[in-house]
Amino acid sequence: MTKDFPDHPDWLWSSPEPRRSYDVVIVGGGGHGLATAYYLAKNHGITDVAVLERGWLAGGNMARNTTIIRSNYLWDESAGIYEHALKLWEGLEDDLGYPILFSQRGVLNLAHSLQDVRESVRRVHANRLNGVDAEWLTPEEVKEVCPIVDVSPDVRYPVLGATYQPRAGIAKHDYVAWGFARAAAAMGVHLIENCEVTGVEVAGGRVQAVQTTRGRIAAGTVALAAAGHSSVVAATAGVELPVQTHPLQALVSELLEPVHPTVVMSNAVHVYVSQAHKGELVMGAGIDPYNSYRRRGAFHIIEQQMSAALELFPIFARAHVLRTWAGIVDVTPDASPVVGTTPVDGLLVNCGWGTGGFKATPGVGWCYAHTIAHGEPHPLNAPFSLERFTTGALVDEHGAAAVAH
Amino acid sequence: MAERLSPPARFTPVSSDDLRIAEVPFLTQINLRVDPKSRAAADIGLALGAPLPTDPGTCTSAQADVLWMGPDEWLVVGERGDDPEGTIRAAAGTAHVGITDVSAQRTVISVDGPRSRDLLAHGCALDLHPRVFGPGRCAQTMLARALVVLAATGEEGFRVFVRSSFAGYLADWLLDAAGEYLRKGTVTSR
Amino acid sequence: MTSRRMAGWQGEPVRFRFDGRDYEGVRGDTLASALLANGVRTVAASPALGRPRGIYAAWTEEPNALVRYGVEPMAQATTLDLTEGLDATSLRGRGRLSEEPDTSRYDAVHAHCDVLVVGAGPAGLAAAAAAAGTGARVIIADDRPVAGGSLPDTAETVGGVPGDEWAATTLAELGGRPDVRVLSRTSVFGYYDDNYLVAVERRGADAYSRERVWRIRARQVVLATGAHERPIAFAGNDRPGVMLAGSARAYANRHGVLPGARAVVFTTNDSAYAAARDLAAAGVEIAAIVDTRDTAGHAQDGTEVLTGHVVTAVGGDEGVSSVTVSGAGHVDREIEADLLLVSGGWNPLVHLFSQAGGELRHDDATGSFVPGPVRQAVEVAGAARGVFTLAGCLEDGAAAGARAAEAAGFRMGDAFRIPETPAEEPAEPAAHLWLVEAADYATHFVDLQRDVTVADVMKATGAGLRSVEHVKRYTTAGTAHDQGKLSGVLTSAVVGHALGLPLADLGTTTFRAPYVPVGFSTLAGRDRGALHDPVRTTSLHEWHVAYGAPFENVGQWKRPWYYPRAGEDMEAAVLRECHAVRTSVGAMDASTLGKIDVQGPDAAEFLDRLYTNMMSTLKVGAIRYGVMCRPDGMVFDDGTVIRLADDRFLVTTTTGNAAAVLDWMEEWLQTEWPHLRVYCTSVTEHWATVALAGPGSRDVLAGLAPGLAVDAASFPFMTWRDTEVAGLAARVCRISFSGELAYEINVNAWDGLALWEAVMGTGTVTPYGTETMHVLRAEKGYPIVGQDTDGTVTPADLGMDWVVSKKKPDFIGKRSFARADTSRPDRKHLVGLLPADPGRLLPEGAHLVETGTLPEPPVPTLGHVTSSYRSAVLGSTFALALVSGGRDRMGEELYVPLGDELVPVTVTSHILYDPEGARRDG
Amino acid sequence: MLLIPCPWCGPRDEAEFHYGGQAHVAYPENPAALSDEEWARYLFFRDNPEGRFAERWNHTAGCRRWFNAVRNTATNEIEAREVIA
Ligand SMILES: Cc1cc2nc3c(=O)[nH]c(=O)nc-3n(C[C@H](O)[C@H](O)[C@H](O)COP(=O)(O)OP(=O)(O)OC[C@H]3O[C@@H](n4cnc5c(N)ncnc54)[C@H](O)[C@@H]3O)c2cc1C
Ligand SMILES: NC(=O)c1ccc[n+]([C@@H]2O[C@H](COP(=O)([O-])OP(=O)(O)OC[C@H]3O[C@@H](n4cnc5c(N)ncnc54)[C@H](O)[C@@H]3O)[C@@H](O)[C@H]2O)c1
Ligand SMILES: Cc1cc2nc3c(=O)[nH]c(=O)nc-3n(C[C@H](O)[C@H](O)[C@H](O)COP(=O)(O)O)c2cc1C
Ligand SMILES: [Zn+2]
Repeated sequence: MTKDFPDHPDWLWSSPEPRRSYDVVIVGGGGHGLATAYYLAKNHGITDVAVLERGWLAGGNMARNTTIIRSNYLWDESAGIYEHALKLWEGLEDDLGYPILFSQRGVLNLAHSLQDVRESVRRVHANRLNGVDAEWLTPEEVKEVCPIVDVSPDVRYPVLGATYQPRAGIAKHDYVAWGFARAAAAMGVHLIENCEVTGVEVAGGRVQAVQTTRGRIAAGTVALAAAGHSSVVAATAGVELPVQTHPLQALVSELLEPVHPTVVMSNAVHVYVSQAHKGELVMGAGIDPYNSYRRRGAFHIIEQQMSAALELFPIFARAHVLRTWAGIVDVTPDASPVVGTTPVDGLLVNCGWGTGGFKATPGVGWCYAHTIAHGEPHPLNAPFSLERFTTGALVDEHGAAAVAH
Repeated sequence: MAERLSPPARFTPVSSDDLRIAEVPFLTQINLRVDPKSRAAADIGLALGAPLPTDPGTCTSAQADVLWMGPDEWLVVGERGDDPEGTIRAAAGTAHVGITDVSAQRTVISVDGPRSRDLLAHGCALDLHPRVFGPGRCAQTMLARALVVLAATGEEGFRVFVRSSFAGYLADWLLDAAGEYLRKGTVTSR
Repeated sequence: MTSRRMAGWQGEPVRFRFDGRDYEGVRGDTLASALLANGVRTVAASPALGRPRGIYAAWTEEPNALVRYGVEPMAQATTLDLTEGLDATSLRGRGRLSEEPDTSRYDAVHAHCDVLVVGAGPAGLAAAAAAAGTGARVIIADDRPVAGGSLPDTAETVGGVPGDEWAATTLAELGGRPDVRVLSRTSVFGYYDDNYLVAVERRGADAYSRERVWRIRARQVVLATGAHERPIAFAGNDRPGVMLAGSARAYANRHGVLPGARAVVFTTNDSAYAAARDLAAAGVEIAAIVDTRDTAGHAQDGTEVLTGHVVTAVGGDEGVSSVTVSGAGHVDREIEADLLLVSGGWNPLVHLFSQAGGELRHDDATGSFVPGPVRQAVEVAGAARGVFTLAGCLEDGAAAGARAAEAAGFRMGDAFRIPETPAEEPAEPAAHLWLVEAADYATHFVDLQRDVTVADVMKATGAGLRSVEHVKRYTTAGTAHDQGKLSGVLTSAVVGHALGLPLADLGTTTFRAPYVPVGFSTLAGRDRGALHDPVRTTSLHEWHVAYGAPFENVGQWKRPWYYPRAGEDMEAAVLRECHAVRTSVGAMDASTLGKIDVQGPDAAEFLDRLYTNMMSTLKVGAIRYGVMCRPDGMVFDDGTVIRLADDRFLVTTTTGNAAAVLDWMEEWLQTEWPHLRVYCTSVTEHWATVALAGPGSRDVLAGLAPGLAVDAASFPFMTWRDTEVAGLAARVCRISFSGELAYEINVNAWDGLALWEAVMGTGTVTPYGTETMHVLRAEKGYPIVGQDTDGTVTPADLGMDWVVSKKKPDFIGKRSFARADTSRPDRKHLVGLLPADPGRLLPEGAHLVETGTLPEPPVPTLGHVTSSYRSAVLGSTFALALVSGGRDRMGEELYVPLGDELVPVTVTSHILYDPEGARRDG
Repeated sequence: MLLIPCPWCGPRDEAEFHYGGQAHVAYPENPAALSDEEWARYLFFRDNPEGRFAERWNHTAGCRRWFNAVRNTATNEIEAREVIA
């Protein structure tokens, strides 16, 4: 097997039989569920915890995302939680004792119109006030950071500049999940695969247990971390979520010798691409417009993606698409997550990360564990309550056109 | 007074044994909205010389070409200088109809010849097989990345109605795609 | 080097280079067959371990022989046509992108059919012939250059003639039918919902397009894609000289190439005996057949068969030199050989079926995964569903083709007559062996292309992994260029072995498009460069180009940004244009504004519901500015509304929102208010619009429109007139986006250029672009939706309470104004900013803070600069900004942090110029 | 590329349509009478089932008509559709 990679540990996790009751049941063994379990054990000493996963561990969006990590979000609330996550990423490999190949190679967000430029500069200034490293680069500077981007004026939507976050980057998604899983399992958390939660039992306004394909499991707290399936699980407890589920596609090329030193994202031309550690170009494609739980998108979206990619990167012309796939993502009206309490006592929710929750994994795990342990939100996730839809205090990363990945 | 100009004026007609592409500018076009079951619809049909086509995707041709655009919407196309608007207004009287002159909204590109279907198939997802989309058929659809109204004018002839702001794009696209079918006996003329 | 071409094999010579050395092959070769013919055994080093690797297979399943050539970063030597002068270099796992531009053209075609047949082997040809006989429209696609699927590999006869001949004739006949399309060298690589399939046709460097994507919508699909031979994991199974038995047979029969001189055959089933026979006939010495079963198949007389044996070691570093075989109760034997042919049975090619949503079923008889239930309209025929005899495949294909045609509505026409095939020997049941057990699994390779061994798989299962998906990701097996065509099921089987679970329970990893790698530029097709996204232009575009205007991209539109004169930079040009409008007269192309004709008895009522202000009270002949909100109360669009008649309005929208506003109107009309009698029609491009602005505009208009009374009393602000301008039928609106006396002249778009030229012909009018328009409107505090708003801004935030009707019981967005957050006093308001230093231009997007020294982050922001310009008329720079509680901060000093500096600014009204509106009447 | 059956134009490629989300969510009779919670529900909360889903489509590149369809979000199969009258 590819030997230019650090070796995996010889032990990852075991597969215990589920017990009949836990203090905390986490529904969904993706990155968020696993990180939450880890910080519950580590920060709060809560280890009577089960993470229930309907399929194979971290086989949902965690296995499917383009691994972009950055914290240069527009609004203070977003910057707060993503920057917290980024700081955790910076120490995560040591913390977990697992090579997660976190590579701070920087992220460029390209601007292609005067309106893009305004929004980008706005974000750079907001980021600086929030202590997030951010720069505005001219096209020439873009070329220095990423020589293969075509910054000439004669493309359909020329590059007018870019925001740059040097501390941003990518990590190896599976290793991140396995690192959290291993560390949580080592502290006594039960990781239970092939265990689908089919119902949440509520009595007297309080959560009692979950029904699963492996039997009923009682729980003091049930914490959802089911990403695209959040609505389905929450509905069994009578809780409605402002979330719609859509396929989001990605693709990889064959392994190539290094050509792409950083991460490039373009909202207007719809490209985001990096070259992963092995050498494959990893590229995100668009979101399919309709609700669907199929982990597959439509092909014309890939075709458009390729046309967009070649506008910016003519050198990719003869690269090949090796594999395409999709995850199903949970999209909220304001493109910001929902993390906090629900009208049901003991039922907590973490969802709505849509196209961009990988980067938040350690940050949200940290805050969600706090919320579970204290029964109320951590200050960093307090703005991301369900109530904001009633008051109107949205954290509108959509409206502000900041990119969500 | 300066001469009238159609936006894709830079578009040079091309023709070969297999394919002919040219612009047909300055046609009169009226967008007509009316309840197909209404008296006004019948009267308008009478005035235009043929009932308004109510089968989706069909067109009739009498005093003007009438293209089905939707269940209560038609595009009435006359030759340059025709006045179907007057005819329609007179027939509709005071009934609730929508009559809008959209003559300059779209221009028309004609695509003719044995390879016309092959050319359009590069950018149009409709099944253009003669059994499915023969003379008398029309459709609003996409051609490449432009919205068009496509009408089959003959066994191997089509009219492509395209919004004038997209006409330059579409002309470029058509010429690029047509290259393959223009090798035999190509003539370009102004 | 010795030629390994069969004696007497004819072919036109083709010269080529490989890794810097010159060779010769023949036309019809692949690079792989030509290399083998030249005796080249080692064609690559393995990616991680650097082990020598040889050609292992003969088509798309090849894991080892990857090369790059020209601008192509990675290709399989086994599928690459040998062409004169080909200069290829071997790869070690990774390709290299070329700096040379790819000058080829690519395109796509949509196609429709009643029956799509994938695969032109015996099953596919029979299916296509049977379907075509009914009159159904048929497409048959096959990825190979030559018809017949595996027939040319096996040299079997069909209908008494060689299989390839039969196939060529059958395909030619099919191609001659009017409603059949034959696509060769075409790989169907994706199978999507509603029987939508995508294929790539390799048309060649000389074709108009090098590669073409076929987008096929099929009513019925027949998958006749054949099967891949299965490898077996044993020690040293990656040595050059180890090859799939059927592939070696293909090299002999298809290309007249002998991949070795003396071969050991290692098999679990009968198919390798046929391969051995063909190779022997071609001149390869068969040293022994090593059969894992206790009963031998039908070997050629004189061939030694070792039943109940397996291969336990392979000798030779650079390539096979000997093979060690073991069998229970026998002493190990080392057999000299330079070729080791392997057959572990056959895996039906279920990729497309699985992509179609079909479920796979494990078939114990063949030891493979075969098609199970599926919801789409698809049939699977031949080896692709585990039928492994020629006669069976022909029959199966014909039946599937007929069924598919019938399901598409076609009754039997001329029936397809199944051709005769030679009687086949009764087959012995196959054994299912994936792995030769050993103490050490370090050289038992499961994925040659990723250097994954059985030891790696066992490390994964040892670490606690129980899912094949985990093992795939832990080991990377199946993730390379070949996408595990050979290694996928093998990996599952090894996991099963390690965990003691049946293969049937473990299943496979997910099959995903594309079935074969497809080039980025192939998929981009024609949508590149100027055709990447439509460029929209107005009818005045050519003039703007001729006058040297740089263009601003606004959505898909190109809008003239400014018109620099010789020696002017943008700043100078814009100051000059602004000055002209404020002191004299300027003209702008405003044609891109969206225009919607709204007609019907309920049109006024309809607009009352959409706009925040009242439109029903507008008089015919008059114009009103209006704002639309989304139901959440945030500003969505703005523009003017012209009342043309009691029952008719013309609504204008922003350039970027024209389509969205029309869709918005239709949505409400059709889905909520179908009882309203209103029709909406886009007329955006029917009209060309020229904005004439400045104190001199009245005189210019008067000169061009002698029939029009232009004095302020006859033609007041916010009214319109139909008249002739420059002899053209025109509608003139007296509206202003600059605060100056101004008119918008609308004419039929065909007349746009004539109007513009007439305006310019007066000699007094300065053309101005979007930048000047922006400055002028900002001086007057007019917001631009999308620039000064961002989807979080209400009309009240913009200081536009006056545009929000208090009288109407409801309009879209109204309810949201009463929510807690929308009525917060500290919401961000649109205000003006004047920098203390009047020469200092604030960057748009800069933020505002309260204090003159910057605390440690995070620093709460008060808001940001939305628009910022130099103003000739104000003699200063100025900005618009959204500032928390801004209207209560008039006169306050705030700070804009720029780098290390805190730039002081004063908060002012957002209306900085002519707040009394004295200038609009001239 | 789904094949979506426009009630008027017949089956057309998905790319010709605009998705309108859940069907049968009526604009409230009297928004002013709703509580903030009820209004939020109208604004932001929509069903999101895995399975049968009644939803709206607009044939934007064709006849511009809105219609309703029932699609299974687990398989993407459209089971029924209706004209909005
Ligand atoms: C193609 C793609 C690209 C992306 N790119 C990026 C990116 O570049 N950067 C970024 O930050 N984010 C990105 N994202 C988003 C990111 O992947 C997600 O936001 C994030 O992974 C969500 O959290 P998670 O890891 O816990 O989700 P998941 O990994 O999806 O975890 C949820 C888990 O819940 C399980 N589950 C669901 N229902 C049940 C049930 N009833 N019982 C038990 N278990 C259940 C699921 O099987 C799943 O494993 C991308 C997403 C996709 C699909
Ligand atoms: N003796 C055995 O055990 C054994 C095993 C397998 C096959 N066979 C023989 O092989 C033959 C099988 O006939 P068949 O018609 O089923 O298959 P085939 O292998 O003859 O033909 C399939 C064709 O489809 C092509 N193809 C595969 N995937 C494709 C794709 N995605 N796009 C385009 N083309 C694609 C293949 O390259 C091939 O040309 C029979 O003669 C059978 O006897 C024998
Ligand atoms: C960052 C990243 C890199 C990947 N690289 C490869 C790769 O090199 N080869 C490959 O076959 N798949 C690669 N994949 C895709 C996976 O094989 C797989 O498609 C994805 O995890 C979704 O799972 P599924 O296709 O099994 O549903 C990659 C995925 C991600 C997220
Ligand atoms: Zn329609």
